Amino acid sequence: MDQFKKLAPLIVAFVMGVFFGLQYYIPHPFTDDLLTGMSKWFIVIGGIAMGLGIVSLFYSHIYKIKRRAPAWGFSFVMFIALFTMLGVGIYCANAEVITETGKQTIYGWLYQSFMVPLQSTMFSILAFYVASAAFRAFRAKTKEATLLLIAAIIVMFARVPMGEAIYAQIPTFQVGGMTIPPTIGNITGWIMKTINMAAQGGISLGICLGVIAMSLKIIFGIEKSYMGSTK
Amino acid sequence: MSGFLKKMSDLDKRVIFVLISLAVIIPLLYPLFIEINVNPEVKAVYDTIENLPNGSTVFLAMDFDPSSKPELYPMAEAVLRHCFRKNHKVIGMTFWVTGVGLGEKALTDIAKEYNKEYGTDYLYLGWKAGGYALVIQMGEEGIAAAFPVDHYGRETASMPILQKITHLKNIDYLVELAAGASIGTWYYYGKMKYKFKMGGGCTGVMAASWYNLLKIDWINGFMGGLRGAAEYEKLIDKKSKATRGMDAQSVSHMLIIAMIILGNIAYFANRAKGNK
Amino acid sequence: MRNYPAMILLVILLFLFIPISLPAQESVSPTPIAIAETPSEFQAYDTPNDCLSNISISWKAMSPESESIQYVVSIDKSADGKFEQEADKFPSVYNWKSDKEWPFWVSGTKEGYHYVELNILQQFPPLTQAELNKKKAELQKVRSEIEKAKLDNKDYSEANTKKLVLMDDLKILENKISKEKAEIKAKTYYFKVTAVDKNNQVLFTSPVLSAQTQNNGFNQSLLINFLAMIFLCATVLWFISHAKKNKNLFLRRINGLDAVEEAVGRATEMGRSIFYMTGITDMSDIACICATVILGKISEKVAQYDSQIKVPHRDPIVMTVCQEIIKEAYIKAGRPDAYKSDSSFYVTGDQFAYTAAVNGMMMREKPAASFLMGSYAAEALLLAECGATTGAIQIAGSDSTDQLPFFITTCDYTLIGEEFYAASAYLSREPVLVGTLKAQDFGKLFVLAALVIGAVFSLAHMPWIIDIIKDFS
Amino acid sequence: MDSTILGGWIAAGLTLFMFSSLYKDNPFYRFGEHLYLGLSVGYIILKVIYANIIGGLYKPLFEDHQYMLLIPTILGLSLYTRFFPKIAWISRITFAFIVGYGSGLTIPRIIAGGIFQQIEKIITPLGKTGATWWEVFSGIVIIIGVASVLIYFFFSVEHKGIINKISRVGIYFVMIAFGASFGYTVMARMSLLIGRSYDLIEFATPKYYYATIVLLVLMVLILILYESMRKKEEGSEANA
Repeated sequence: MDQFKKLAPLIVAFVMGVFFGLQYYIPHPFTDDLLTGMSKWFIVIGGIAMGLGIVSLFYSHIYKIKRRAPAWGFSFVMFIALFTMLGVGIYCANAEVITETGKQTIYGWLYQSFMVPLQSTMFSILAFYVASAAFRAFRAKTKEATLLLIAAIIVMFARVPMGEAIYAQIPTFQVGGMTIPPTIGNITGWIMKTINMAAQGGISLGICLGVIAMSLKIIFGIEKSYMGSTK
Repeated sequence: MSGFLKKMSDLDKRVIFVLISLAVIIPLLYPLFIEINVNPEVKAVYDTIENLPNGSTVFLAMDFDPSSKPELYPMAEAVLRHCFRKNHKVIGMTFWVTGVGLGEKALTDIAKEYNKEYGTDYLYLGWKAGGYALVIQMGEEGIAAAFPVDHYGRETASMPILQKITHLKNIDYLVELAAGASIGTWYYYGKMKYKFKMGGGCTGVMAASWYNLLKIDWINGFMGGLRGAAEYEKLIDKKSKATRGMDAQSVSHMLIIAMIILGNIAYFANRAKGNK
Repeated sequence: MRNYPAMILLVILLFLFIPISLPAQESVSPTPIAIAETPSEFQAYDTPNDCLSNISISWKAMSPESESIQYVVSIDKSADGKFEQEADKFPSVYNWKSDKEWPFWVSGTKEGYHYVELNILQQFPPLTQAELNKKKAELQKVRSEIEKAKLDNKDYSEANTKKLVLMDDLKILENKISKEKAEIKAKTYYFKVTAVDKNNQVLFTSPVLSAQTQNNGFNQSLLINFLAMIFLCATVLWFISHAKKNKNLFLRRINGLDAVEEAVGRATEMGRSIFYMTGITDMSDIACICATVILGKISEKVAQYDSQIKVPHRDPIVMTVCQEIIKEAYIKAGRPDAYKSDSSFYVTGDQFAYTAAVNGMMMREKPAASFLMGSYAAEALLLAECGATTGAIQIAGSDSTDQLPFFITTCDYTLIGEEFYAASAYLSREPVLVGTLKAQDFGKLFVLAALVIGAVFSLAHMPWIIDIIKDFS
Repeated sequence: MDSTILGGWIAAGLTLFMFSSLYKDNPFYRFGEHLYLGLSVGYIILKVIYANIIGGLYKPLFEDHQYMLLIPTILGLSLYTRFFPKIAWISRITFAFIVGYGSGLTIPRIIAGGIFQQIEKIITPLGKTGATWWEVFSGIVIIIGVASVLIYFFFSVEHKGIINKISRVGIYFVMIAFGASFGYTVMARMSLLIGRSYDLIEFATPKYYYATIVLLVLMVLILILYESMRKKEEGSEANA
């Protein structure tokens, strides 16, 4: 029995891996229906697995309330918010808007008034963090860091009207149909279309090989730590 | 001076946050109106509306919602100001249920500015489920058939604006402000069949892909992101939200560049002092 | 590195001159007619790379060709039939073989050849098709009745039974129709191509062609992709067996991974926790699997140093897998009792609510080290910058190329793309895993060679060579 | 106080709560964080019930008799064997099912979509008819960049001699590219903050009864009070 316990998942992973690896090359309609069928299956598995998440969340917060851990009051806030959203949602039958009239339901109002501002505010904090990260990280300590810093400054400078206006002051002259110095838009355009594409290309080619190697390790059961206990 | 440099190199990040918020809020309240040069694709939209004979009809599809309001709402206001100044009639509509309030606010605010009359000078159809089916219906059976009642529930068939402009083929120009992929719906089910001219505006992140739409002439011009809106505001020389937004972009970018340079000067100064 | 170049050249030559035999057909000599050069090389064969009921017909274009001269392709069930059924009619300037998205080893020479595809089932539709469509319409009507009844909550049980009966009828009909289709597909059909001028005067008739549809088991256009997969599998397996024999393979330093030991040690000294994030994707994504595998290696060190690891999650299944992995790591390190089951816990599925919660935890607990592994979206900078400001040593590893610039600027060490995938082999140093790194290197060498050779051919304006690495899916 | 005014006050309050985390962790941020956590989990549970369970499982299984859906149901339920150590190994079959599917599906698509398309995208512009010398030069620069980045990532080769020089070139390409894409996205991040600032300014107008200003002042006062109270507490603890 022990042998079966260890081998069963490996066999399942191997069979699934080989089958869905070869499915790509077989034009038979059956294999395509299987793909759409499989995505439906994962909707079901994902839905059922949600219970595990809820158990873990409730366990950690109820434990905090029972233990009167510091600031346990906030776990209460979390539960109240959770059950209000859930209750109102079920009351409005998961409809944010009444389809005929286009009128907003309470659930829709709750979503628009609470979730949208919270999400867009968290998103906009990125602007602050971009500035503090730039200030702290762009130090010309090494040759590479200097290149990073110069490229960032050029692109930032070129993207805004003030940058364009300042750059336009530099006199340009024609050399054989080419204006020297080229407009700042062309410079950043060239950096993004050539240097950036080359680096992204090189990195993603490497990633592809890494992904293939990792997938093969999983299918052939060489990498099986995702299954945890081998006892 | 060296005290200042010392403090500069490991500046408390909260000072940076305060500076960034000032760099954004001040230009929004007191704009600097920094010159912006206009790109040809934005000028094309402006010229189309400018060259339409006075009193023609522009259909404004505002397919966006609060998440992309900063970039697309100023475009709606700028296009509406331009249309009302040219006494064009405007019909507004949206595919995004979450953005129906924004469209209504833009239309009523700007209409009040040019004291236009609802029903004769402008009309807001609002939102209705149906997607491309609505476009087909507006083309085949007519706008009043697709939207028997407008956003406010008033009956549309009797409205003066829809007497002459009954079907999609009668409109002179369609402006599609898109946060998603609804331009495809307006092209395949609208422009391809009823041959009206089409232009529009999109978020900054989509701007690159909309250049191909220009090449395969789905659209004759478009505004890309906040910058596109600011360029249009310059064209109708009514600098408002987008231009202030671009000022804030300029100031905040220059602030970050300045801080990086100062940080490096401080770094090198301390290092020089360090190994002296 | 000595025997690599020879092997690569051999493999590339193999690819260039693969003796792929085109499907065998007989070609017939043309009958002379007034036109300067009559159409020739008529071929009719089953359309490759599909399991539909399609027959392809191709022939060399005649000259002159113009809008006014039309080709008519007619079909018949027997060789000496009257060929009245017109399958396709088009002006002779259209329908070229070069429009077809096929590599050269499937299409043969493309320039100057006409190409037409006929669907046998459309030419001779099965009889029960009409009945099937009627039944489907009926079922749709009953379904909408049930929906309406549900809305104004009237009783719809009677309509429901009607629906189930209809569904059973549909099943029977579907079996019947698929049998009929198989019969139709199994027969051989006969084709004739005639060139007619404006007033339907026949200028030229082709000899009778015949062909039969087959289900192609393999999509030939993807041949190179298939060979590449087999080649990479063989490389990986060969290097793994090779690695078992000689253990000490050289691996260059990746400073991000050397810092793991230091980070975990620091956490123990300061008595503070370690945060580990597995990214935005779920268990079916390789980046997430790789993140959980690295978690296994790192939690072994955490167990040895008796430190404390926290893994907040967005996906319940990834959370369960990580609980299993951490428990196993503690057992392997010989400290099963120190394992705390709540070290891997669920936070929320929403991207920014997760970020707000994790940032809050980091600000309050001020972790000594934080690991950001896997794929990330916009929240990468939020998590990394907040971790940086709480003073933690940050090691990131990701394959999201558009978030790597933010990891580079905010984290102490960043594993870029492939380094992230190599991390598990590096940390465990098991010969088998190190073997796969050698395979990846070999793969890179191969990609490099393909790139350079492709560039040379492309510069020399020989585009047909690019078919080899084109994606025809 | 119709719903838009109330909506304005809520939006302004929540925005200021979340921005307060920039100052430091404080009760307002903690409140906003837990509120957002609860709302988002409630929202997800709702979607799971209506889309996954009812839409994806109950309707097709019981109304349309798609009995094949019993298999994923069993696989999903098997995850709950985690709570019974003796039979916990069954859940690993579901892990293997998902992980195997992901690995198998990826390989051919990564070869086609990743490797082949990437190489094709790099080499086709070189052969474009009528390509100007500048385009060919840029094409060659791209090939040099990609080649040197690939060589930088070699694991089993010591970085010395010619290999070291090439990988240095590779790293320079990577650094310029990362610096450029960092600078490129600053504008997009800034426009998010500009959007929030517009809303905050709008909520500070008389129409919304100066919501932003009132809430900001209140928050600052409460924080000052909270800080001094905590200091007094620490002070008394220290000498107690």
